[in-house]
Amino acid sequence: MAQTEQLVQLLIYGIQLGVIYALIALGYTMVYGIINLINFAHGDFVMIGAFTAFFAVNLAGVGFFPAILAAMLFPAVLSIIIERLAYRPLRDKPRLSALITAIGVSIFLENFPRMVPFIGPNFKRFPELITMRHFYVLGQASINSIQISNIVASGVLLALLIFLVQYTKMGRAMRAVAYNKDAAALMGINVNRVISLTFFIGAALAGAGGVLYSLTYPMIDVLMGGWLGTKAFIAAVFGGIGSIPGAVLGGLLMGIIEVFATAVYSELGYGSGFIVLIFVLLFRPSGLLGKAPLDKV
Amino acid sequence: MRKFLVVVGIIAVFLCSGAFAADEVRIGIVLPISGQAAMYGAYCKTGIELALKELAPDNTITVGGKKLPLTIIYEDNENKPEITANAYRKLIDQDEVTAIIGPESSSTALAGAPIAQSSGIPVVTIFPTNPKVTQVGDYIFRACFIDPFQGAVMAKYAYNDLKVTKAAVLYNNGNDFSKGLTEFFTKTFAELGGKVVITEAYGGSDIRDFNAQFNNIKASDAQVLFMPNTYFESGLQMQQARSAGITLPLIGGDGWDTPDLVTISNGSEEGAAYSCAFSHEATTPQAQKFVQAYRAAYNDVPNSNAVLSYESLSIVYRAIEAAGSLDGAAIRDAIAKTKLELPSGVIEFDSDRNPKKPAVIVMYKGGKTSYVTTVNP
Amino acid sequence: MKGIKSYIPALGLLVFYLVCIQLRQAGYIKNYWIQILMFALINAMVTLGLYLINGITGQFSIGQAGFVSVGAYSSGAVTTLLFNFSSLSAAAKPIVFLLSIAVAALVSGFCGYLIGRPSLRLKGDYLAIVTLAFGEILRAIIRCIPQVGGPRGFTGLPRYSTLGWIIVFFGLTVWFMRNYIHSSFGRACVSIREDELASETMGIDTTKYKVQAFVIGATMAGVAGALLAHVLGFLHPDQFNYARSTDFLVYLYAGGAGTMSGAIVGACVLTVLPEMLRFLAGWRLVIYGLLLVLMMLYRPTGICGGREFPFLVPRLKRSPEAIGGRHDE
Amino acid sequence: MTNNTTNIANSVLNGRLLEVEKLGIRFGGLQAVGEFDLHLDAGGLYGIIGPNGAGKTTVFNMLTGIYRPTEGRIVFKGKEMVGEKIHNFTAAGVARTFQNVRLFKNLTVLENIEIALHNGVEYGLLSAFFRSSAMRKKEEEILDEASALLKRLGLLSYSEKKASSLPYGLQRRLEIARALATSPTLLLLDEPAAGMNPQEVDQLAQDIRWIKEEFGLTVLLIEHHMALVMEICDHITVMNFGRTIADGAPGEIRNNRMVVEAYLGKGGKF
Repeated sequence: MAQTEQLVQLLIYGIQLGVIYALIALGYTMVYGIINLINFAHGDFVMIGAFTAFFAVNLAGVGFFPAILAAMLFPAVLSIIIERLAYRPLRDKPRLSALITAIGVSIFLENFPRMVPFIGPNFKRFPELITMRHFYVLGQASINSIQISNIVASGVLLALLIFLVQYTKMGRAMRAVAYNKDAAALMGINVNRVISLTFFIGAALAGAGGVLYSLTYPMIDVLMGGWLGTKAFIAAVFGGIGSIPGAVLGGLLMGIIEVFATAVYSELGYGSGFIVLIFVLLFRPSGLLGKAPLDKV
Repeated sequence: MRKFLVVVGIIAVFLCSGAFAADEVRIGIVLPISGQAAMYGAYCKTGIELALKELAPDNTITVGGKKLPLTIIYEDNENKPEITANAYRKLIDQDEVTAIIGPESSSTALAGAPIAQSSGIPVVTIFPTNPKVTQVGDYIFRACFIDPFQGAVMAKYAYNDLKVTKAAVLYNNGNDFSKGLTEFFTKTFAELGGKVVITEAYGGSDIRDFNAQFNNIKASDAQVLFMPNTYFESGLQMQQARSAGITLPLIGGDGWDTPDLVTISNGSEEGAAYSCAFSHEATTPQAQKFVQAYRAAYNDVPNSNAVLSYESLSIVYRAIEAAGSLDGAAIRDAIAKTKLELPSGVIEFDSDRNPKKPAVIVMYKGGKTSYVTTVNP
Repeated sequence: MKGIKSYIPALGLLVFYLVCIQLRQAGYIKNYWIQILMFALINAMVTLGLYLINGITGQFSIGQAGFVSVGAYSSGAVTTLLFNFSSLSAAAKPIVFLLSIAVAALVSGFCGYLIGRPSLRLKGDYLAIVTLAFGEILRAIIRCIPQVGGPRGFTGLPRYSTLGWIIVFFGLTVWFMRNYIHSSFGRACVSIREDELASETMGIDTTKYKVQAFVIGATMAGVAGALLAHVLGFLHPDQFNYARSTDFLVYLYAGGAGTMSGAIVGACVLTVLPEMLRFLAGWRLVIYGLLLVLMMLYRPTGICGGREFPFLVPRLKRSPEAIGGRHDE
Repeated sequence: MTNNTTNIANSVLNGRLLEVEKLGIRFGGLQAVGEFDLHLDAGGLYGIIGPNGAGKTTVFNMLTGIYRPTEGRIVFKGKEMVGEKIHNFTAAGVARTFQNVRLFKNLTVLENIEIALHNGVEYGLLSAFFRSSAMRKKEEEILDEASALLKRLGLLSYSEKKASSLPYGLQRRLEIARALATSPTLLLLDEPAAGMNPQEVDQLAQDIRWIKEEFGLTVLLIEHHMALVMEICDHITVMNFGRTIADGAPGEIRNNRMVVEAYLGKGGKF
């Protein structure tokens, strides 16, 4: 392959990975933006989403759209319950108590399904929901149907999210709560509802991310969310945590950098992503699109 | 203060709970029951249970003419070195086991083995392929083959049978097994006159995207691709390699030896060959008996973990009987003298406490493995 | 009288050690529990280091396992690669062992500086991510060093750390930590946590103290790592991954991030707890996760709830002239 | 930090304590403060007034190193200070309070003061680790010094209380005490009377005068409360839209038409 074809091919691979990071990073960023909590259990909703789709397809025989819908709904509802039981009582407590609770929730979510007989610790193959086809874009560089569906699905979800946040009443309420919870409450906004909704949306995006991830890398297991979640969290911070465009940009760049770094030197491939991250943060301490916190004197 | 006393009381109860009847044989099994390697633990458990059912259906063992009750104690090590050290300590000090079987990987075996060695408790580790494990001391044995042997086996297979001289390697540089096989494959392949033209790595089992690596491998002039990785990593890798347009023959190690690989690779494993200790097509009566019993019990084909665990327990059980006492040194010597007909052949240990057994090379054909050849050490 | 009083904690530790040893000799305590105690104290040391960075100085580091790995590997390199430990004379062993700990302290302290110095512009979660990334980079680098075994693990380390060594270093860590916190430097760190700008306007060079906290915290983790290396006799890079860092974070906040007692008790309880839950087999981590959530819900300030053991607070006497009776003006 | 030493330090200086010339700062494209001049003599009591958003606090932030001015110079005790770090301003003798009290809220009153005494600490890190006798002696001195200061400001009986538990007025007083603990020669007070009732303001006026004399300070304050400023300041600078619109003695300011307009619009009257 010629040089440019190679580059284009790597770029496609990078974007394929990046859009998934971006979807999961969005959930982190939204929850963080609203209640300043790093939801360590967020990655596990990716796993739950993937398993939901897995069972929906294998047991009910549904297709791509119902599967992804189920995979968004179930984790979303579950996350509202978890928020209600585990995070809400701690909202006025030190921020880090909620963080430790989130770690506990994550340990639980990763280990409980392992003990459920029909899930278990084993890897499972994710069903093929989209027929694999290759389209040549430039010489031998190709893009396949799964990559296209990832990009399209992420794009649609992102557009929906932006519409929801920017142009609906609920979105306005969310932005108000993110800006100042107490003032928003005084304005008659039901803060609890807004927070629940944020968790709902975040987990739904994670569930969708889980489906897309599992379509691309068709293998699922109960621990798949851990490291993926961490990567997405890093992507969110990289882009500027709390910022929706930041999460998208951060996720995409993470994916692309990772793929290119691996192509250049695979022994340190995944470490090099971190090195780039550190350098970016040193020059832009609030991430790529994050706003520097104004210390009002 | 009252709370404090309660806590102290609870701890005291735990501390004192180690008292056991003396005329009982206890064997400790250390496996990853939770954590990332839990599925291996589950497979190992099937092998242990099957062996137990055959050897001691009434849960007894005859030692020196006396029939003693046998207790199997499972301990979880989460596939972590520190937890393995704790599990070993618990089994040795609190449960006062006679022998230990497991763990399943090199990095955990290396943390546990020194404890058993210094306590004089014989150990048969299940699947640690790093040569250093049994070098810890004379109480430490293993049921599997070591990296240098298996790496060499695959290098010879590639050079002599596939008749290729240029190889590519994709390995997990976070995994000791993968790294070990890569090292010895590269070495032997070069000694034979071939050359590893490209070595690509990835940083751990969490990685699921190998496209960048395959992009480089595709651009190289390799004639065979060696992927000495775990079955789930390789299952994905086979798919991605084929999807990226790589048509090279694929070869691997016994990490591939489980029927689960096919469920993940989904057809892309066709023609891929690997080395392992045991082919379920093997015609020896022991092997056939084992495969049938396994199928009857679990409705599945046994994988390497199950076979090796089955053999580990058999070796230990027979050695305790042969030693005729519960003395650690006597059992150790009995294990060293093992000569047993087991599913993967007649098992004997060499002076480094590694089993002397041949490797078989099998190939995936139509979703099933089929026997290709046997390579002797 | 006052002189004797200040030695009570050290004496208590000595008595504790002797009791443990006696009980073990008499067979009441198994080596198993001694080993868990050793791990608990080592974890407590690491958590104390994290306490200085997160609890006292108010920074947010989540890469503590990285510093532990640096200490563990560098001390292992000294005893195993530089000296052939097992061939040393009995008199030389403790010297080489101490040397290896000193090297571990220096190297990990330097790593603390390396990560602390440039990243102090970063606040909160951005700093957290950099520390996390740093730990992962260290892990990736260790994998590429064949001398220490790379991904196959570092084998053959002498198992030289005993409960005695660990208690000595634990005692020293606690003592140094207590003294540091209750000095002008410690107060400077606390003021950074409370209000960085106000602290700066009080004439405190906040950058300096943040770096100092990082270096001291990393050094403690490094020393603990050196001890750990010589308990296990084996090291693997994945022992020190991001999940391990999270463990230390959990120890700290579950114990109560506000006090040293919290850090120590949190590390000890949560090291012992999973071992006590062994009878649950596969359900162990499920229950552990639940317990963690319940504990934070019903005791969000941690196990110690912000209380400090009295001997961890040094007392000073106010001279009577300064106070001059209780009346103001 | 006793009375005598600070008095001596000031008397040595004879002349201008602080010279600020053509000070200005831009945030992005916005000129927040420009062409700002200020000359303070040792021992004086100065005030800056101006409507909200006039740039008063911005000036304070530049005078304490929090903001770095984009133009102009700050010479304190003959030394150019622009570009110095905040703590170096403090070390040079500039102390301040904040408009919205910034105490170390979760710490005790005593600890708040002890932290501010940081620069007087001479022992090293090793002494701290080993809690050497020299270190303990110094710590006892710090404790005494802090207690003495609290006593002088009438806060001693609160010394073990959490700072946030103090009533608002006392929190303000504690913030001043904390600033004094850094041994300043120049004390900047940012709206010290904010949120106080008339009696409290009267008390504050007395306090400020007393502190200035007692500690031998130069005081510069920002205030909205016109009566207070007019009552206690020797010299007043009036700002609006980031510029100086007038300065002089209180009497001159009171009659300055521009000042009246800035505050009350045209036709207004104090």
